[in-house]
Amino acid sequence: MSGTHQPGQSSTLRGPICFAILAALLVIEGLTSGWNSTLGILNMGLLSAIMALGVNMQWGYAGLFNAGAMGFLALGGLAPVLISTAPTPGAFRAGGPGLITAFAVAVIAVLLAVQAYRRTSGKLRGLLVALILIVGFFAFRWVFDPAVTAVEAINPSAAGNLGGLGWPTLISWPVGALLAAGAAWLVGKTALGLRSDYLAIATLGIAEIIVAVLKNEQWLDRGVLNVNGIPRPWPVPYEIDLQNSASFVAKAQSWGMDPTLASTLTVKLAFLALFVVVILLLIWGTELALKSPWGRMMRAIRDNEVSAAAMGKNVTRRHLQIFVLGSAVIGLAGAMMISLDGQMTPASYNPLRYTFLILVMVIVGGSGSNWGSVLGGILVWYLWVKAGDWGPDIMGWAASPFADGPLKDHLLNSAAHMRMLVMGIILLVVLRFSPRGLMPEK
Amino acid sequence: MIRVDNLVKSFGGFRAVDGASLEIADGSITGLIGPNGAGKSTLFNVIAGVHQPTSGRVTMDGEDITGLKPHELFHKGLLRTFQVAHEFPSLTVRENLMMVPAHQSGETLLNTLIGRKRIRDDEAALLKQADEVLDFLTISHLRDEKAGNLSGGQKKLLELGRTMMVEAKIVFLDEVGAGVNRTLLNTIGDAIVRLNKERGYTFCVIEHDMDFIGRLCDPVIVMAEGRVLAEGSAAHIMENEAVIEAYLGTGLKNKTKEGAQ
Amino acid sequence: EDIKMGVLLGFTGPLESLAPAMAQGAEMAMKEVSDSGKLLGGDTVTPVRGDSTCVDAAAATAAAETLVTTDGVKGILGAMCSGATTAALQNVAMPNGIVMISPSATSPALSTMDDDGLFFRTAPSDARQGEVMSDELMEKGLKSVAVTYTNNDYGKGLADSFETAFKAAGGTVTISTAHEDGKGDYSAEVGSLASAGGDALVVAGYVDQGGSGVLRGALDSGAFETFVFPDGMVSQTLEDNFGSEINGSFGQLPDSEGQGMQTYLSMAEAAGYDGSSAYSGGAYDGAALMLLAMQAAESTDPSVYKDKIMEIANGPGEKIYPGELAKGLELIEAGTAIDYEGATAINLIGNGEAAGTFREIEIKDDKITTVKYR
Amino acid sequence: MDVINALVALTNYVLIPATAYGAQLALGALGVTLVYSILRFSNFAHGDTMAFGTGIVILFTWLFQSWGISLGPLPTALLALPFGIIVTAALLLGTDRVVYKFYRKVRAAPVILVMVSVGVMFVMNALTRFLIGVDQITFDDGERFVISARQWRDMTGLSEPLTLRSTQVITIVTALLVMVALFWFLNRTRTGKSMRAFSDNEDLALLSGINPDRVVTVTWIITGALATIAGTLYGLDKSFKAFTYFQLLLPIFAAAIVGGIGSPVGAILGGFVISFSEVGLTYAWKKVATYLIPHWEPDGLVQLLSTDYKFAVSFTILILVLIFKPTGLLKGKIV
Amino acid sequence: MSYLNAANMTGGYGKADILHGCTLTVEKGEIAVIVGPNGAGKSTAMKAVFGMLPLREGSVTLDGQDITALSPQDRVKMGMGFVPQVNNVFPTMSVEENLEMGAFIRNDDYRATMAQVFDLFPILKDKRRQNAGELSGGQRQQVAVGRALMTQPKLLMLDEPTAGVSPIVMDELFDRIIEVARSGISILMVEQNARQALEIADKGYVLAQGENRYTDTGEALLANPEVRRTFLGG
Ligand SMILES: Nc1ncnc2c1ncn2[C@@H]1O[C@H](COP(=O)(O)OP(=O)(O)OP(=O)(O)O)[C@@H](O)[C@H]1O
Ligand SMILES: Nc1ncnc2c1ncn2[C@@H]1O[C@H](COP(=O)(O)OP(=O)(O)OP(=O)(O)O)[C@@H](O)[C@H]1O
Ligand SMILES: [Mg+2]
Ligand SMILES: [Mg+2]
Repeated sequence: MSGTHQPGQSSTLRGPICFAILAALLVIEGLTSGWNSTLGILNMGLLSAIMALGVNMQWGYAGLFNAGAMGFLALGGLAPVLISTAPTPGAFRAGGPGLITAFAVAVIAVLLAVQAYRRTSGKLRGLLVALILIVGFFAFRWVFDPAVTAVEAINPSAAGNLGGLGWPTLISWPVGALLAAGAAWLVGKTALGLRSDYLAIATLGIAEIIVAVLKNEQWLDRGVLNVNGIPRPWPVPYEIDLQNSASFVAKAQSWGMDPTLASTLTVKLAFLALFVVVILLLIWGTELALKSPWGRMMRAIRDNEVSAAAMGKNVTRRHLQIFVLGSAVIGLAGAMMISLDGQMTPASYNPLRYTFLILVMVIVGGSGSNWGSVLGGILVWYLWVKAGDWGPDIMGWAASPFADGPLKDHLLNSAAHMRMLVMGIILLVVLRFSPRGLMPEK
Repeated sequence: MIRVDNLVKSFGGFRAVDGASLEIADGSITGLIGPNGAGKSTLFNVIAGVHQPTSGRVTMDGEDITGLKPHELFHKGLLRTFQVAHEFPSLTVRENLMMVPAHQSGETLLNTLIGRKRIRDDEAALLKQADEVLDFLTISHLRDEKAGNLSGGQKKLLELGRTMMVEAKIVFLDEVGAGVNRTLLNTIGDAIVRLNKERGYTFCVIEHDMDFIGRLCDPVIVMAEGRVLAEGSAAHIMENEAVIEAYLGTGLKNKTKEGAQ
Repeated sequence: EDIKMGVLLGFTGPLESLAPAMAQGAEMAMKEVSDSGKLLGGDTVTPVRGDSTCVDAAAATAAAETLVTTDGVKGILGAMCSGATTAALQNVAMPNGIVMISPSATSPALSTMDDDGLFFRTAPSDARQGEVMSDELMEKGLKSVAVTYTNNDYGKGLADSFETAFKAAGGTVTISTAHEDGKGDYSAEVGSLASAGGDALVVAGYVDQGGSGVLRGALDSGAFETFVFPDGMVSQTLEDNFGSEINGSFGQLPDSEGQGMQTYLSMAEAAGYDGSSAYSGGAYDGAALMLLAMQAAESTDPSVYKDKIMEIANGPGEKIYPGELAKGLELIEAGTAIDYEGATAINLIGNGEAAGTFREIEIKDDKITTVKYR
Repeated sequence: MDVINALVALTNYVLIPATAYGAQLALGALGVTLVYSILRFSNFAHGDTMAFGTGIVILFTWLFQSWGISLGPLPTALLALPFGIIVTAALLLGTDRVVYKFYRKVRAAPVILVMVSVGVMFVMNALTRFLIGVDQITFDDGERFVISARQWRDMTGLSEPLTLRSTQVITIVTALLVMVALFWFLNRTRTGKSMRAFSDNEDLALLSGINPDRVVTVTWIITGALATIAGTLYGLDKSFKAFTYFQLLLPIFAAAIVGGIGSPVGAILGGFVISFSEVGLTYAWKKVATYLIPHWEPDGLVQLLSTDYKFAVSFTILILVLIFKPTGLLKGKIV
Repeated sequence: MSYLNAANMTGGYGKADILHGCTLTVEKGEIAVIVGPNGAGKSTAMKAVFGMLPLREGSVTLDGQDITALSPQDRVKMGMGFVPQVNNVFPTMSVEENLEMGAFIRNDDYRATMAQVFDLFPILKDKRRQNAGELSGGQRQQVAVGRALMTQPKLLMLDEPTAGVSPIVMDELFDRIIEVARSGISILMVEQNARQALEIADKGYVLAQGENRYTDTGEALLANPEVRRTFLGG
């Protein structure tokens, strides 16, 4: 990424202009298809922006290619399920102790293995470590499986999982960040030694694993059966309540607004407010860090690890630090997204959408630049959504010259794939005419 | 004092360093010369923790530093420059210098949020120091140029400059001279001498320019095929048959070139 | 007035190949009503498609959002998979008070979810199908089976309910393992299934997805001879691709006796698509139900016509079959009660889901043949 | 007898499938590896290139079938293959002119190119679906089996079936041939060497009079060929479905990197490591155990991990390999 | 009209010009040496001559033919060979393959030339199978020069060929360069080992801030005290 001489040098005006255009797009959206859809897009866009911020910290600041955003996102999403949903009666009594012991066993086994690896050497080492791990594994399964069966037996069609603590949703957000950070720490410890593109594949794999766990561990989050009705964070109200509250209806009408519409807008605006606060905090922090010697050191490491090390910088530690921080931010976004959707559907995490699209956002925005990520996040999400709508129109227009018949039908039926096409073309165009992103790093 | 006891470093089957033993006395400017491929850079890289030695040990003031990580060695005051310049291309020349000192207050994330004032002061000090170094190296006009755009020799200077940003015990210079204009090389030579005298830096210098070696270095260690071939004062090395035969040579055979006209 | 109706299906993603036939079904119903010119005195109906992608809750929400807010649809036919459906329902339909009828969301969880009476489905809950399947096996005297299910709420839900029912009936499930759709290679799954063994293999998957993959693997490696096919597997494709190899295997799908389906199939054929593709008929019925309910409620306001849907679907009254929507509209206008049967002999129970009559099928000399209905 | 049965079971459910699957991954990995080492970026569009190529092959297959042309016992698709390759290569070359060329000119960083390839992936993804839709297509019309379960039972009288599909054989053979050819091409021929030179040091390649455009062209043509072959064989063996090819991308990359990216042999090796770890580690040993240990019917499945985690398994393997042998099993090229 | 004539080249890498009307000429079979402080623009000038840098003004003619517009490859085909100052080898290709690449544009049998290169740089013969990236600095430099020699150019351009090579190899190299020149090949090289270089030079250029400061015969420049002090390190 360094040393590339490319067109599109950043002018100071560039950023503001881009944001102005974005705003204009959203306003047009509001006027043509209603503010609900604008706000809907904007909210998800802001979440995407937060994810992009996280990825940008890793790629933009430190040149760590994390292709596992999806995983940390999903993990963060686990927090609202475990923190803010209602507990499943009896579940913990049934399986809790078993599960805890099981994980204790697992941890002990791993620690033992590590010790064995440190202490011994040669053939013995391999055997010993393998032995410990295998024995540990079976011990784990032996305690784990019955506990799981016990939990999953409880009211399977509606619950069958441990359930949550019933705490306020806002608490679950930082917890989501912590979960992701924890995982990132483990991953980093093992995989950060690797070269950047290998790290990418490794993280890609980790993400798959995390999602696989979320999909298959019913006791944890009901797996593919999904968790629904996850409570909203304070102070976001529910539309129905608003619609049923006389005072609100009165106020709405006094503004000459249909109560239903008013209620939906209010809810979205409430979310919006929360998200904006979070984003501003994040950017404030990161900007300070970037402008400080810390940022300088990070760029140095990104430029040339060998000589950064020779200049006394502990490269691996720094990488771990930024990797964990970035993942935490992604996890935070994950938790926020779940409490926006109100449900956890592990099957919905797919790399195209939650890893590549996010990377696209970072690149389009301009890697290394925080405001760039925000811009990229909202803009790309907007396009992703709109591409879905425009697709059929474009296709219809494209197919119009053809006579009715199988060909035309075929084309019209494949209209939905226009989203991919449009998305791809847009991405290519941006990359083509501003390869360092819309708001390049200074 | 750095002490190397029959160090071996092999790549696959090939022994780049093959049982070399040598000492670098405190306060000395030790020259390290030898044919291409003698194993000098590899020796450096092993001492500086870039490569793990196959066998043998390295001690610094009696303390075993074999296989320490580069950044750990840095904190022990052991610095090195690279044969092919390793600048930070996307940082400006000035930043390249300012990032060097260790334990900068601004390098801990927490401080960037709270200890702002302190950072500002430290930065000011660093800036001043960096600019002095740049003046010293006669490249102040490039202070805001991206280091990636420097010329070959300018990058070398920058490398040396970085070692001047901290209190180093010993500095390993891998071919400072290569590609550096001779006039400038003399300035660098003076700089090295000054750092050696005033700040008491110990230097170990790999160089192929014998004038330079002759002017600066005592003692001079000659390596060949991974081992120490000879050691002693520059003058006395230059007489050494083996050294002449393996390294110095006897000058151009056909200096004048009538043939061409 | 021109009434807009949303058709929110997974046009892209793992179920992309089921969506078109369903959409065409729904749109055929709307066209029929539109052309009749009898709805609320000559209102026309225009379908608007939305892509719920089946797996991406956020995208589904966004799509539904656009349908409701931008296009101002009066009802939504969809969504496709239970996950996307739940998302659209809770995040869009309920807040905006829009009626949703899903032809294909079969997760048992949807039965108990409170929905302000806005959500219906023309597909039965998988809980029911599980029992039916178990009964069939018992009658055939197959006491031990292996189960493979597509790893989503449909597959898992079905597999679980089947396992419960089957165990209760005294059968044993040697293994119940998931397969990811769209992977292509199922050697590992087949290996495990074969190793676990059993008299038959229950393939609770999708025919143009992992389902076929596992089936193909199991057949080729000679791991199983007899297979049991739930709704996701029973379709023309199955017959075309496997016909001769799976003679003697059997299965069932939510479907109903009588002319309803036949008429619908021929109508679909005329319109140039495969009506027997899973849930296609259900889609037609879902769309028809909403429109007939509007007629009955004399209003296009969801909060009003939602209450009519059950009575239209369950009668009592004159039975209405596919292609007779015009007649249905007339009767309602004339104040005669109707009982919409549609393609799938609709009869809604609980809080608005198909009771589910099931067509039990068997593969005889390379063809899917109906054994009986239950 | 039981021992033999055990072996047969193992062969039938682990060895044969894993080998075929491995070969398919390997062929994909070869393409990825080639682009990575010559053009210096991870080409995320490769999966969809495979899908596109296969789509074309299928169209030609149908054409030939409509003409009544066939290859007897072999699938007609093999006949259509060359045409598929031509079209795909053409598409890739077109893409290069319109898209990639520019980024080479401006010396864009590899990650930019990765992003670009993601863009291309989106587009091809759509193209393929426009072209041939989203449905599952079976286009293998050749002789299905070399040995079918029934034949085997009649032949040996063993209770355990063993089958060998012709597509499996074709796949494995082709994979090996292609691998050898590619290896020879890159290391022995002048063009091949010039390609490696180009990937090593573009400027210097210029200074040596190597024509970059030619190198790039050849690279894309080969890539197109590899993608089409890989995709077609995969489609023949399983069945064609546009969506599956994107899913393949991950194991393919895993294979390429485990083997040591940039090395053709590595790609092959990696392919097999991944496939065997996927099938082997999640295999339920119940049956084998029952055969081997007399009068013991294990109540469990004797399965290390449920197949839900087969991807987890293959990726864990990947990570382990990378940690203990960072450049892959065979020393790959670091670009 | 001299064989190579690069007249008042002006240009840079974008923002500011690096070269300000710099002129370089080389006769057939002549050795021309460019010396000058770091950052003077020597490498830039070389790149400009080889067409790797857009010129705002000035022209380059080879053998009377205007090649200002030609691409580097075409210049190679016209018989120009160039050894850059940095990354001048193919790191993951063996030494032998590096040399083969040098002979890429040749269709005749180049084994003889390779043999010559090997006896010029014996160490390379031993390391022929090793990847160039694993060579020592000096060894790499030798590979680079060897590569250029393999093209058998009519004009050979070397950017600091002796940087980092041991004295003995340097002498060998210069000897060889003289021989090459005798065989009628023109040499244009940048050198920081200025004194040795100027000794064998027919013509010497002193470049500073992208301008020709002094131009004279090698001996004359060596004799010039001013030049010695400011550019050759006394
Ligand atoms: N990574 C490596 N793999 C294999 N061989 C290597 C590697 N690095 C160096 N060598 C070999 O080790 C020997 C010593 O290399 P080294 O760079 O130490 O030489 P040197 O003394 O620094 O020579 P120079 O003066 O040219 O820099 C050389 O022959 C080189 O080929
Ligand atoms: N890629 C580049 N982009 C921008 N400026 C550059 C670039 N390369 C070199 N420069 C600038 O051009 C000037 C001349 O560089 P050049 O490499 O020609 O110097 P030189 O004479 O070769 O010095 P040396 O003897 O150290 O190699 C230097 O000031 C350098 O900063
Ligand atoms: Mg060296
Ligand atoms: Mg230079």
